[in-house]
Amino acid sequence: MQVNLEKSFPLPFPASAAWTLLSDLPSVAACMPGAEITETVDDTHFKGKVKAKVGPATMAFNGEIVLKNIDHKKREMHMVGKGQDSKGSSSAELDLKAWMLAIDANHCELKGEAVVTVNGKVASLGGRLMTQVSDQILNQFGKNFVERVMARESASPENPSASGTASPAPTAPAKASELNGLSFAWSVFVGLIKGLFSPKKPDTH
Amino acid sequence: MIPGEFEYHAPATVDDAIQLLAQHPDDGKIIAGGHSLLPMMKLRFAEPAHLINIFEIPELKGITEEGSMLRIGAMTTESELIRSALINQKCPLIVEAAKMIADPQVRNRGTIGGDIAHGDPGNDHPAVMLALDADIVVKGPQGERTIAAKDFFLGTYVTALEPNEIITAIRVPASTPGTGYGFNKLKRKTGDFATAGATVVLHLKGNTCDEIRIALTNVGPTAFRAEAPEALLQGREIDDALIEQAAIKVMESCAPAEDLRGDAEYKCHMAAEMARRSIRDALARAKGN
Amino acid sequence: MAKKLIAFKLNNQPVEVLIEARELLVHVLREQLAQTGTHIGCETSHCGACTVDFNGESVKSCTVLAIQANGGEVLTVEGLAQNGTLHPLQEAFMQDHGLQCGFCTPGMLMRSFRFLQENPDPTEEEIRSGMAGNLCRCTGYQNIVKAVKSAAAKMQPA
Amino acid sequence: MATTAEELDRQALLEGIGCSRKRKEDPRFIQGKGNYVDDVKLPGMVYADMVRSPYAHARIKSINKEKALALPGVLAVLTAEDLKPLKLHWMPTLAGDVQAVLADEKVHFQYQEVAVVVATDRYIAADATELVEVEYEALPALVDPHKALDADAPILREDVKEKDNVGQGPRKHPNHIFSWEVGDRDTTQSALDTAEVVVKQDMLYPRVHPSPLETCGCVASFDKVKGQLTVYITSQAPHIVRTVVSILSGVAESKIRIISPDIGGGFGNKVGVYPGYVTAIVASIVLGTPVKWIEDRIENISTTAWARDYHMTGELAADISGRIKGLRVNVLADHGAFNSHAQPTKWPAGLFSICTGSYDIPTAHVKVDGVYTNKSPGGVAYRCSFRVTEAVYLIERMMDILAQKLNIDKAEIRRRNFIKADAFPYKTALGWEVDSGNYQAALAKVLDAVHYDDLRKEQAEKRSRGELMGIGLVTFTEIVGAGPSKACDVLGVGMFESAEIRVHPTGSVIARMGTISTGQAHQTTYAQIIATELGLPSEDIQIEEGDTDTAPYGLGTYGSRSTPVGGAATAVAARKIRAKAQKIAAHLLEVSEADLDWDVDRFKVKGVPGQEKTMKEIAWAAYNNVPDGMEMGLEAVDYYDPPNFTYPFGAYLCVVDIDKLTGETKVRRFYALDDCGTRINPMIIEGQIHGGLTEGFAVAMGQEMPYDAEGNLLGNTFMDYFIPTFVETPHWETDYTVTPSPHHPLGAKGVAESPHVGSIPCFTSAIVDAFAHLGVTHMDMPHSAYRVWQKIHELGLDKQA
Repeated sequence: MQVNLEKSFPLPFPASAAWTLLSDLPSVAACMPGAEITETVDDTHFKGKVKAKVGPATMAFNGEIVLKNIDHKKREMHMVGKGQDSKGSSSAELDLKAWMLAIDANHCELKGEAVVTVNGKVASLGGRLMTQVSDQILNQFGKNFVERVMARESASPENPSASGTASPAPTAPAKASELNGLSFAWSVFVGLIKGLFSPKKPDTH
Repeated sequence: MIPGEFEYHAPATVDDAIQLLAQHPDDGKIIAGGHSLLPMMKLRFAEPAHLINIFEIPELKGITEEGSMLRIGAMTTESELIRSALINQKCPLIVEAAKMIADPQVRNRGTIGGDIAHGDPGNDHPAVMLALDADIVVKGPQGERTIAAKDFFLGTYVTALEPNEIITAIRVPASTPGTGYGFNKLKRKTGDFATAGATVVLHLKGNTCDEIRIALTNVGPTAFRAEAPEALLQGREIDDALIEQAAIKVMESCAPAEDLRGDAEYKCHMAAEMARRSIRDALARAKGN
Repeated sequence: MAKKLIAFKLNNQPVEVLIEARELLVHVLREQLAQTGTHIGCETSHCGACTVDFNGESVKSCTVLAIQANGGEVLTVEGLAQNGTLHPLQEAFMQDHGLQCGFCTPGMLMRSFRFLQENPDPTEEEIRSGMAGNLCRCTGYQNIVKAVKSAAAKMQPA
Repeated sequence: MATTAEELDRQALLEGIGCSRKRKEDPRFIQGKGNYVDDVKLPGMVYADMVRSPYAHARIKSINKEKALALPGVLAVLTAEDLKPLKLHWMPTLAGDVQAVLADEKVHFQYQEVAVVVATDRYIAADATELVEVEYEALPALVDPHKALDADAPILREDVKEKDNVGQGPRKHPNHIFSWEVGDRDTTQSALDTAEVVVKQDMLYPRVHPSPLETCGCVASFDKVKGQLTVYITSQAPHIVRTVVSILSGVAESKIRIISPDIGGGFGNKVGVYPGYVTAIVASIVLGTPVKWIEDRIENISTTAWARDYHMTGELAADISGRIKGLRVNVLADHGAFNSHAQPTKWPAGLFSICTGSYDIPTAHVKVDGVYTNKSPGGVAYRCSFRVTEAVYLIERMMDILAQKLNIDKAEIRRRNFIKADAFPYKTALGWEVDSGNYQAALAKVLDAVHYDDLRKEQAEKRSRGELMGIGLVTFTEIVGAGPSKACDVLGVGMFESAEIRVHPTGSVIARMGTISTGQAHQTTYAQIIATELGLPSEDIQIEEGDTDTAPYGLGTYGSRSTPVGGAATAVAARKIRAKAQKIAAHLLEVSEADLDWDVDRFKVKGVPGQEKTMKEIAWAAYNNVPDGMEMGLEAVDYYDPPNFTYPFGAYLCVVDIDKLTGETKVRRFYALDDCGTRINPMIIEGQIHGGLTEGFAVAMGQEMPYDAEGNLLGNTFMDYFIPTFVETPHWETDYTVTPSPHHPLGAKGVAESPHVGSIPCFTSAIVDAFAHLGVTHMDMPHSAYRVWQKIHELGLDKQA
């Protein structure tokens, strides 16, 4: 089954700064909850694994990531990751197009279009929750991405807002973690993203 | 359908259970009645290495009155809720909801604490807890804390419960004069999750609704309060026209995912219809109280 | 994984059995204790074919771990007849044609056995909701309702 | 025929035909002493479990068994490569195609069998399935049968890509299986061209699964020393299984023993031969130890045989008075990945051409095209005779649609088109000879019983208030009892049925049949037939079936064939015994045979009161005092090849109320009148009807097997797949008329499937009727609240004041 999601995460940084992170696939992968690049085959091909923990359920996928396209000018990237779960009973694919949209000199948005395709047992039995879970995982990704950019930028000497101030040492980049492990911060984040994307309004005649 | 291997623990006390959970932070899992977790384990979606059974812990059982509140032990089963004279008298909404959950055998094992902790948007107690403005009492290595229901449900399978904590009890206010409730759940058949559900608790002062909570089931990533229709009805004399306006606002607040139960449009409409019915039921009961 | 010895009462007889923690009660009853009357139909706690009486309540034994039965009391369909006399429900199921292929029957009997103790004089509607956790593909339920009702009448104290 | 009180008393003691005898099967079932396949435990038995494909369509790049084999307790992991040397990696299907036993290079549907693991217990086997590493290359899945024959459709079956025939005639595309046509194309075309009125409707009969409460499974036990194979199996056709296993394995049929013990419901799901059975047998032969394979519910719904999936277009030509002039039907049949549907071999669309129904239709034409898709293989009769449910649904929907078009009441349009009671036997335009019927009488009785006119008045009132009430009506004709061997065979074996009856010296009886009960209580009802025929009490008659070592060869129980064919064989075998008994009686009474009258349980000398021999006395004499030249003993065998099918019929009426705001349907009333000819056990008939109606309700109101675009089956547990509980199931009212079959020895026709076949279009008729005043003519199943609400919403009926 397939879930189509559109995402948008605002960042208080210039698009160019955020693009640095988005154009580095291993960093992007590290923002994906539970994901990890295990092998760089070449510039556009990687091997990796994802351990998705959703409530009591855990699934581990091993697979490949292909960077289909990267356009530094337009600040666009397109990657496809696909894998099979270690038990051989399910498979998942994430087709992600992401780009940085400049809002003004100091603000941008991370925009994303994701198509999540799952096959096997997880599609047959988990369909009821697939949209919501995919949505949450992508939100977590967005949150991790934002945090990483923030951490990087506030640590960066070129960043005018960071340099020369006595701000405390930047927090370490958020560890790409399993979904459930971050619930303490979740409510805050839910507040942050509320209203930024709203579900399709039903026809209410 | 056979679960993977695990080590089984049956702690005698909550503290023992918390200690076990601390010892197995990554691969320990609490089991209550098991009717959500065991099927997931049999499908091999969940494979905890340590299963900590709290179903039998005596301190997690029992229903008591604490002033104007009722304290329900987390391991109280749905059947025990239905049978409880105290709950029937002081908080009949819970009885009505419990009766609509699954089937008799499952209700003998399913617990209110398990239903809440699981974080499934299709579970029924979360909306009931939201509508009742309940408190969830949890305990961890740092001791006990109380989380308001409105702060508890964060997403699909995501709650404010820390991985090292256990729900020990639920505290709900006993019903007062002028309070009415409504619980309506549309389901395809016995044993199914709600296609959409709406729980309403309101209070009338004279004919004016001075307090109302509308909580929805299975039309978002988690159970949630529909604040816009609440705001609309709060402080008003509720009539059919107002209920209709509220129903539209209920619909607008929903963000359901399509599944075999229906598409988003259907579910939004059903949430609205369940809300209409629950508001009407609640009004009638409040007037009768 | 090390096996554990558990002990419980099965049909009023003490039994001991060595099990893995993950073994389901229904498997232990059927395979280790040779009580094959309890059946497996859906494995997701929907069909009720595996219903047994556990500590005075109906449960679906496909969704209970055997280890949870340690120290408890389990009654299966094999224990329903007493001293060679059939339970009134067993008689009623035969009399009212409450079974066909027989696969759901043990679960139906065990659930109705407990249900009639919870509600000794049920209406048809109460029987239907009280038995809602048990599926039957053959009978259309109508004769099962009839059987439970007639058994209830027979079991009423005179 | 018994007439006097004394005769009636003696007759009652027999508990024969017409008696609501209590079931002989019940004592074991109510005490938990049934013996189902999963209850079988043999010494040294080990367990098989399947590794299955997560993909609907993929190429298998590699399979690595090492980790699985390293798990303690794992005895074997078998793949197609292992079966190849035995030529068992593919097996023939009943329809002339082949089906992969274990996926050979490609998988063609989600959950397809890829490897089988055998281990010392079922827990280890389950663990090991996760350790078998299979590498796949996903291929585009073909899910929509309407796209199967597109030029750019993915080719599914590379193994038969080049073949111009896969067993059921020429084909026109690699994804095409067959085209089958019957009837007169030209006269039908001209009827449609010249008719005053034509109605046309597309309709989908969705794919549904019979889901008996017991899943499929087997215990295979190969005795290396004796070279004998014994298989306990959930099969509705054990003798056919033996033949197939013999052909596949090369083991002589006499060295194979197939036992169908107690079966926990079949409904068509247990007709086929499945990869699980074959691999368990192979594993037992390889390992020399008994192997048990029991599927779980997910496997049952996802991989073993389903029913229907007929995409139908009906066209009716009629005159302005509603008199039908012709019928044309085109069907696209989705057969899944392998053509393993279970029909009599020469009938690629089963008996679908019974679709002219209860009506006198002068000309008709039917065309059915079967195609492959990336879905599980199947296409069985789910509680119906072969494709008859689809046929009845088609014609009954078309009748309603025609009535609506002409603004004629749906009861009246049926009356105007019925085959008249005096027109039987009636030859249909598509070639069937309907044996007997009285449709007018059946319909009239139902309409009277429910006060039809009052219902219509009530409906008119409700409509004026904006409420949705629907009245469904169906007058169906079934075709059951396959079948005359000139028309029907399975793998070349004619579809006869058999009975072997042996009367012991003391007058008790053992009888064995080639059928197998899956809940129909053959032990009870066959004994009743013999009791009436032989005048011996049912209580003393032991019935055995299901063991191929002892039972005579039979084709099994499906398509309502037990009573029409097996019951006939039983009656005829009993009559052979009675004929011999008459000779013995004549000998004992020293009269000629012609001087004897049969009287309930004895032969009496005509006109000489007191000169008589009871059947019990004759039985004793059969073993010590027979006429010169006669063999001793009292037994007979009959292989009954029916001269025709039987044609049960019925009239059903359904009343529904629909909640406009949720789409929920309440079946307020369902009145089912069935005519199955002679009634052998009314209690059991009524029970069968309740069950059939309930399964019909399930199909009409909620069952479906939804596949997503990638070919994943969504909803393959009882959480999603609709099995109604006590709460959802309506209360049923039953009634009957009796129109015996003229060619059946007992006049019986078969009954268990009629209520399923008849009720499904009746529910649709009622639901559509609730919207008929708004111009709605058809709605596809399932009529779930969601789908009904969509119609309500589309029509704007849910608008709040």
